[in-house]
Amino acid sequence: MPTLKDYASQQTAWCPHCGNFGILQAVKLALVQQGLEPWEVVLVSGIGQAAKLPHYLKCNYFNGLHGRAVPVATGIKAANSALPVLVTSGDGDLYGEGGNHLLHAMRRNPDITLVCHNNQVYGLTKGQASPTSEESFVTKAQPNGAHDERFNAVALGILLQVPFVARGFARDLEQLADLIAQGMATRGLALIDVLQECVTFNRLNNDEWYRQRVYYLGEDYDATDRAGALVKAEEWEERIPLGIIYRCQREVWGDNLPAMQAGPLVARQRQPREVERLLEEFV
Amino acid sequence: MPTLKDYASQQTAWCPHCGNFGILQAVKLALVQQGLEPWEVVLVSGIGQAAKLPHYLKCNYFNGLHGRAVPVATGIKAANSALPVLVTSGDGDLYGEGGNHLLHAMRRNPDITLVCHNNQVYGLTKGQASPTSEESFVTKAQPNGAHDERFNAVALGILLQVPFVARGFARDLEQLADLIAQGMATRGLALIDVLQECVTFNRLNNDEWYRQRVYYLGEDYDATDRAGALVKAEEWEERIPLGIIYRCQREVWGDNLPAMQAGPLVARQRQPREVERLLEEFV
Amino acid sequence: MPLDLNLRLSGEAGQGIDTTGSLLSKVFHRDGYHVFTHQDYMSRIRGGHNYFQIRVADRPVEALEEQVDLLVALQPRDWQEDRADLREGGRVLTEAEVPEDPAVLTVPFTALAEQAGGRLYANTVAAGAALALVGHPLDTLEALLEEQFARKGAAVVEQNRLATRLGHDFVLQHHAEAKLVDLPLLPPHDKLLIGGIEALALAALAAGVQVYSAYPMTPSTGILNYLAGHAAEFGVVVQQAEDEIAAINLALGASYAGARSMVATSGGGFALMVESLSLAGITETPLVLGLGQRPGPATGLPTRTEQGELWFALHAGHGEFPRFVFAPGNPTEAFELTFRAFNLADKYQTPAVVLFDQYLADMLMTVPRFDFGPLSLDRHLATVEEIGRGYAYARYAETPSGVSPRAVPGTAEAVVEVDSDEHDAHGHIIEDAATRKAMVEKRLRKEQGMRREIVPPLLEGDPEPEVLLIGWGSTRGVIAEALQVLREQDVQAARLHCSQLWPFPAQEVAEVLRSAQRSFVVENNATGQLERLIARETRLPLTGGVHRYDGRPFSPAGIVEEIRKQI
Amino acid sequence: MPLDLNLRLSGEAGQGIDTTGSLLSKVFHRDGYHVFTHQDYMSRIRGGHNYFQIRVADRPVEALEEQVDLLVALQPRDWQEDRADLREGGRVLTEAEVPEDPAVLTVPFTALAEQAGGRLYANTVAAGAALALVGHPLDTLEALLEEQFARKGAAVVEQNRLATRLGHDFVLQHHAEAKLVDLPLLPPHDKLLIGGIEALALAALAAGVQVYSAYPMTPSTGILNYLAGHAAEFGVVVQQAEDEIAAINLALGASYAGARSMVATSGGGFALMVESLSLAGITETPLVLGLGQRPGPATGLPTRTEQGELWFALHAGHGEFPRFVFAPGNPTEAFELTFRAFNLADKYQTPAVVLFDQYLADMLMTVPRFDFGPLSLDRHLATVEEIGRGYAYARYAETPSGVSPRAVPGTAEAVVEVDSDEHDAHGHIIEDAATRKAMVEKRLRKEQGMRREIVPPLLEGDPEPEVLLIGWGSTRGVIAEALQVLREQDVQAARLHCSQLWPFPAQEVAEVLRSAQRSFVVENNATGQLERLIARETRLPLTGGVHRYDGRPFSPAGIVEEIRKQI
Ligand SMILES: Cc1ncc(C[n+]2csc(CCOP(=O)(O)OP(=O)(O)O)c2C)c(N)n1
Ligand SMILES: Cc1ncc(C[n+]2csc(CCOP(=O)(O)OP(=O)(O)O)c2C)c(N)n1
Ligand code: SF4
Ligand code: SF4
Ligand SMILES: [Mg+2]
Ligand SMILES: [Mg+2]
Repeated sequence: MPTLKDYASQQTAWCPHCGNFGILQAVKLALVQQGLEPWEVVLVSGIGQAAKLPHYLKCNYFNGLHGRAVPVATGIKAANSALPVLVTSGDGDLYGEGGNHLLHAMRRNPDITLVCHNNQVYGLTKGQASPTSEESFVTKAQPNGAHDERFNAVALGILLQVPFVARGFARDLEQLADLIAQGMATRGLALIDVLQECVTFNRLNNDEWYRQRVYYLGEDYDATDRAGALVKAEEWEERIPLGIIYRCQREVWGDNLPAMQAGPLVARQRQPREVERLLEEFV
Repeated sequence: MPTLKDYASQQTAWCPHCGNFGILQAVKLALVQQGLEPWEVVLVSGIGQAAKLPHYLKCNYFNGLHGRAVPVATGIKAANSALPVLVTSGDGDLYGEGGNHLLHAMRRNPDITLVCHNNQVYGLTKGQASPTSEESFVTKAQPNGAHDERFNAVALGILLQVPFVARGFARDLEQLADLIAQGMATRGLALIDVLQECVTFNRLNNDEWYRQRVYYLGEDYDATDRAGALVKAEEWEERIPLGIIYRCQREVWGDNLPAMQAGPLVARQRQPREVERLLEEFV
Repeated sequence: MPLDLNLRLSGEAGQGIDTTGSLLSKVFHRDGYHVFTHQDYMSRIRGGHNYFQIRVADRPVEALEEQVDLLVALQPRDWQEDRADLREGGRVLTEAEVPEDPAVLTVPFTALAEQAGGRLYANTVAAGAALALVGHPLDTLEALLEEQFARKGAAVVEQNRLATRLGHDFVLQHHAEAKLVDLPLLPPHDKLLIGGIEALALAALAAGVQVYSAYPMTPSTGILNYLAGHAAEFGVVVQQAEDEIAAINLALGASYAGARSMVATSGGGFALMVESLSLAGITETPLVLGLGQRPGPATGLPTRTEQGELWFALHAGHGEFPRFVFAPGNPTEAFELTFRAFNLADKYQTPAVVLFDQYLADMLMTVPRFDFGPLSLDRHLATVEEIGRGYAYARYAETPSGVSPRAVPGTAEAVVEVDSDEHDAHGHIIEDAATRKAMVEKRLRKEQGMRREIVPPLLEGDPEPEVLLIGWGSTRGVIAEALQVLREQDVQAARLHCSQLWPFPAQEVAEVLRSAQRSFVVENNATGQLERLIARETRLPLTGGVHRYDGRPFSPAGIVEEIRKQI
Repeated sequence: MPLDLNLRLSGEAGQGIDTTGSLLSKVFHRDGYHVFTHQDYMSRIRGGHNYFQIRVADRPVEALEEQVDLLVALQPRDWQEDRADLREGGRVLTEAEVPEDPAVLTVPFTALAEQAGGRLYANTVAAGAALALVGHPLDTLEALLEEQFARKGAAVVEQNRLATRLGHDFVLQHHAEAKLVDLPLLPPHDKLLIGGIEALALAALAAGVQVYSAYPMTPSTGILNYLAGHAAEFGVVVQQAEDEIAAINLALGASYAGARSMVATSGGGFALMVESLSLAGITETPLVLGLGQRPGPATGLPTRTEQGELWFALHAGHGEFPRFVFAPGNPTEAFELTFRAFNLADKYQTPAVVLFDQYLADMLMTVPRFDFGPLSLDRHLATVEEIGRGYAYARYAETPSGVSPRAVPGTAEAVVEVDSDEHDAHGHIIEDAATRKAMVEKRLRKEQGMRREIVPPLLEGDPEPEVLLIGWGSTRGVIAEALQVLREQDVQAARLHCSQLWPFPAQEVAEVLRSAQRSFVVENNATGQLERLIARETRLPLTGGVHRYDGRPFSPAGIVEEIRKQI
């Protein structure tokens, strides 16, 4: 059985006390919990502070372009449906630049798990508003505040019936690890929006701000009730629920594609000759 | 007062009986109803059959790239907030290629009106599935059907609190014209998703299919009730409601930008000299 | 006199002229002739004015001619539009009554179609009528109709047959004296009648493509359709993505995970893929990209042809990285070079662009049967020894060739780490100058190997020509025919066809240029793209260029005329 | 001996070395010196190893030097990293105890800072210490601290002042004998100390930019910040978009509607804008695009410098259309050429790219005050007569220059119709060959006018040089200094600086090349991009290239050494 030590890797380049450390640890815990060896899982990320995560644990990874993690992850799944694929990236990456891919992945429902490090800011580029910034968030690029309505990916996931929609908190590793493991165990798309403090550029939504608001959804909460889940998803100003907010079952992308039904594509090899019979059409 | 005749323009290149004719007529009616002269309004479109609409009436237009009508429209508004801006484009254009812009325009809430010709297919490229295609829709590119979940822009608009969200039907010109005029009269974003028959490539969602399902929302329907509107928005399989499905009030993009508060930017001219004082910072 | 007959079917979009055109082409092809066809159509689904033109010959032909011998105008309203292209002595078949024009023969297509079973058979009537006028038997056409409509039931087949016969007999009865020629059955051959798009898609299947993702865009959509049609049979994931950026990233993810992957699009879609092309470059992920050019900028003329994106293909993407750029000249080359692109992309772990255009995509041509004998699928993946165990594997290990052993994720005790940031041998993000320098050099060093595998340009004609015609991509055939004409006119001439544009065969081209008195690059663009590439790579002067940029392809006569003006 | 002192502040990200570096630079600048600074920093927010280097001279300087006279290492852990760059006789100020190294002077930055009011004043202590070691008074530093911190309250100002004095006095007390030099107050000048980014942003404001839209990306983010900071004051809509595609389309919409518009980004973001660049081309919509190069491919080294996107900028976009490509070499040129780009984009209704890079973006340089006198804002909009009434106006009317009178929507009795499809004079979609041909020619004809306005390359040095150094963009200053060195070493040498790359001044460059015995292009890239452009445009051979592609800028000494190797 793999242990946390097997996942040891490079030094991080994050600021001390950054919420990303918690997410990194939770990812490792979740992988160990699932008994996955580093070579048995693929991490995919875009660009940003969050997106550096795959560098900081030993694993297969594809650290691609800003905003493009989701289609890359889908492609990996297309090629090798047996590989668990985990996307770890930032709110700017997944919800801003990558918004179209998120929207359509929700419709498509590939079997991948998305962990969004939602620090409500663009960290790596030094503190511009992100799609999840509060309206009152003032930055050098937004001297009058970030006026666009705060984007709520959890609510969108519920609207579009993503099979697993959760909200985690980077300071609660245990719960977060559990959410990630459950997301990965879910067939189909799983979205975990993680509240993550950026100690350097987001002085508004700091740890205290989050701690004052977060609470855990109780045993009695019914995550399969879509209307109720939508209401929960929109709690924010005063209280922010943590946990699995929504669950449902839906056809998974690939199950409906003949090519993928026969197991991982990469395990199969074709020969040019097999194709020759198609020439008859052109004779 | 302008009349329909003032809007006469080129011959269309659409197929006979295409639903687009109804939308074209409704757009003209709506403009005339509002007493707008052809030079007083701007139409913006992307690429597709729907997106050719601006060519078929006399008006200012920017017929740009596939998927990019919304940011162009926003830019026009930035430059000249006094100009009414109407986007007319297809479901592939606005919801597929342009999905990210739609998502973020809904957050931003610029004062533009979007008319989506929703024929549930890519018409101009000869019949592939669009984001709004039914799962059972079989095409050359989707021989096993379009598996991705049908995209519901009306529901998304409600979730993201778009000030005016409506569904129209290309065969009911009068109602459609009225919806467009009301959308344009609304400050902020207006989305009108129009059921439009593609007689050539969509044999599934043909006129009969729509006629069997559509009905008009009654007087008693409360478009300001968001939860109720969401339920209405998701009616589809058996009955499809037409009319204004959702209304709300929200801060409009530009109202919060100092530069736009002082009226149309294009009316102002700066002189290089005014900027010279900024040099002092660098002395 | 060799036989060389040009036949044009014209009508509105939606009248089925492409179906009928393909059928007639196949009739002649099956009956032993060589066929070359091309289409001219508008960006609309119904109405307008389109045509399908078929050249029939008793020897190989590889270009269109502008003048036609027989014009079948399905749309009575606007047959005059095509009249100008009628050769002296040619004939027009139309429904319109044109008492004054001796070249025009009236055939009541619609009435006869109704007699056969309905108005929609009008084009089948026309096909029968056309065959009668060129003295060709109906048998093959009837057999093809049976093949094509069998699944629609016997009645449909029978009605189609009847329609052809009605058209045929009407001409024999009323216009027997106008017959243009007698085209007998020739000995059958085993050649293919295939278009550029199908050849490209077939090559992808032969090369074992496993993931194809795309967003529809003319003229590449045919590849999507063809592969989707065969996806279940050959185990291909064919995914229509939400946009082109998703398409290429999906393909790159799949390629990273070990699947042979491809995308195809047109200039506008390729533009959206440019950032990810650069991603393929730095991550060293193999990928084949089909780029179907059409007249730009932006939307331009979506259904027409141009060679306006050579420089774009050469330099798309930020930063410096190696790539292949191929430009097949006909369906045979489309098959061979696309296949080659897959193997070379894998071998050098780099993107390979296959440049084509609407003209190549849509042309149908009688070509020798594709030879599957020599085809082998070379994946160039790391061996077990190269991978080792204990996580020793390094995706970007330094090697003399610049090519590192490539493993795929899911390999025991190895992690495959790829990064769009600059990285070390393990794929870990770095910032130091020395590692950066070494990685730039490793990537660019791959070009040395790539250069050794350049597809040499094709040279034909007089060894020390007065006139050298140079071309690339889809103008291959038309330049070949223009060359023939020039030589028949006693001009000492030769032609040079480049089907690989990068790495560029600079030395070979320079040598040929030096041997020629005057050299002209013939290009379907306005700015002389190959001309400027030759300038950069050889520093040699050229005499001039022959350009066409109105969205239409060249004809041999057009080229000859232009050359004559310039010499 | 002219005074030329190099001072490096190094430390972790987050330690404020950029603030302190800027302050010290400003001290010398205000006190009459010429200053040139550059930064070396990692793509991280805290930790790592960064530095800020300041060159102080008593005459204009325009390049960095690799060796430093004074190294202030704020991070005791890794001052050794920089030690290698210390010049013979140089000094290190650090907190670490290094008993063995005579060059190293220990100053308890942290302890003194705590004495002044808190650890965060450590860098202010260091600034004071540094000034002591170079014999410069504290007054200007104190004045600047007051300016900078006044809004934080008197206590903060006082604590900062105290910190500088503590550092200063400590050095005078303990290391007086180690003083490097005496830098007296010089007569003050009215020059600017400004960076490339600020110069670019200022030019945009001066040119009346009304809409600026962008998505953050190093090294262009500074423009976004600068313009956002002045948006209210000058009436600019500064919009951070959801992605780069939105950014450019928003700007194009605004430009269409009559606003002066600009976007800026880096290679990866530019890649995403490529399709829309082509849209600007066919719709003839003016747009200024800032392209801040950084080492690629893909994410590459995000905070470092490279000149790897010249060819990309030249040919980005599908189809053929005219464009301007400028590449300013220093803040002054950044100001002048960006301003010019706005006027020319409007005049020729075409996109204008301003190529810069991280090095230019971040360099601070003492430059003459920008001259606003000659600046005028030329919008080149259609006159009332040209527009007419009764909807006679045609956006793409045929003209000899190719430039059509441009009206904006909202003009009475005129509609402004623009289309990404090929179109006629009115902007209506067309498909016919003749109109297409005419429109291609109209657009390309604009290049004739554009060529007449080329910014000529700058030539300096011996008239018939043995060695000609050629460069473009941000290497302007460093090549100028390398030239000086070569000439001081009695090499007959000259330099040619190109700050406009397209349309390219081919004739001028060719002439200069012909006058030189040996020519070298000095470029911050691996493949010789200007070298190849010169090859294409002049067909003349060059002797060689000097390349650096490790993400770091050239130093004059580095260039000279390389040239010496090659001659
Ligand atoms: C195409 C492109 N645009 C912009 C950037 C610059 N960029 C890098 S990271 C980033 C934002 C990161 O924000 P987020 O995803 O929230 O990650 P965080 O740093 O906050 O973890 C941006 C805009 C880029 N690398 N590529
Ligand atoms: C970047 C880009 N990708 C693809 C295309 C090709 N294309 C043109 S129209 C279209 C789809 C149109 O569908 P829709 O928006 O639904 O319009 P419709 O024709 O159905 O009215 C596509 C994919 C394009 N023009 N540009
Ligand atoms: S900038 Fe913010 S998100 Fe990035 S590492 Fe620092 S604290 Fe974390
Ligand atoms: S293809 Fe469909 S959408 Fe397009 S014009 Fe024809 S009927 Fe209308
Ligand atoms: Mg973030
Ligand atoms: Mg559609």
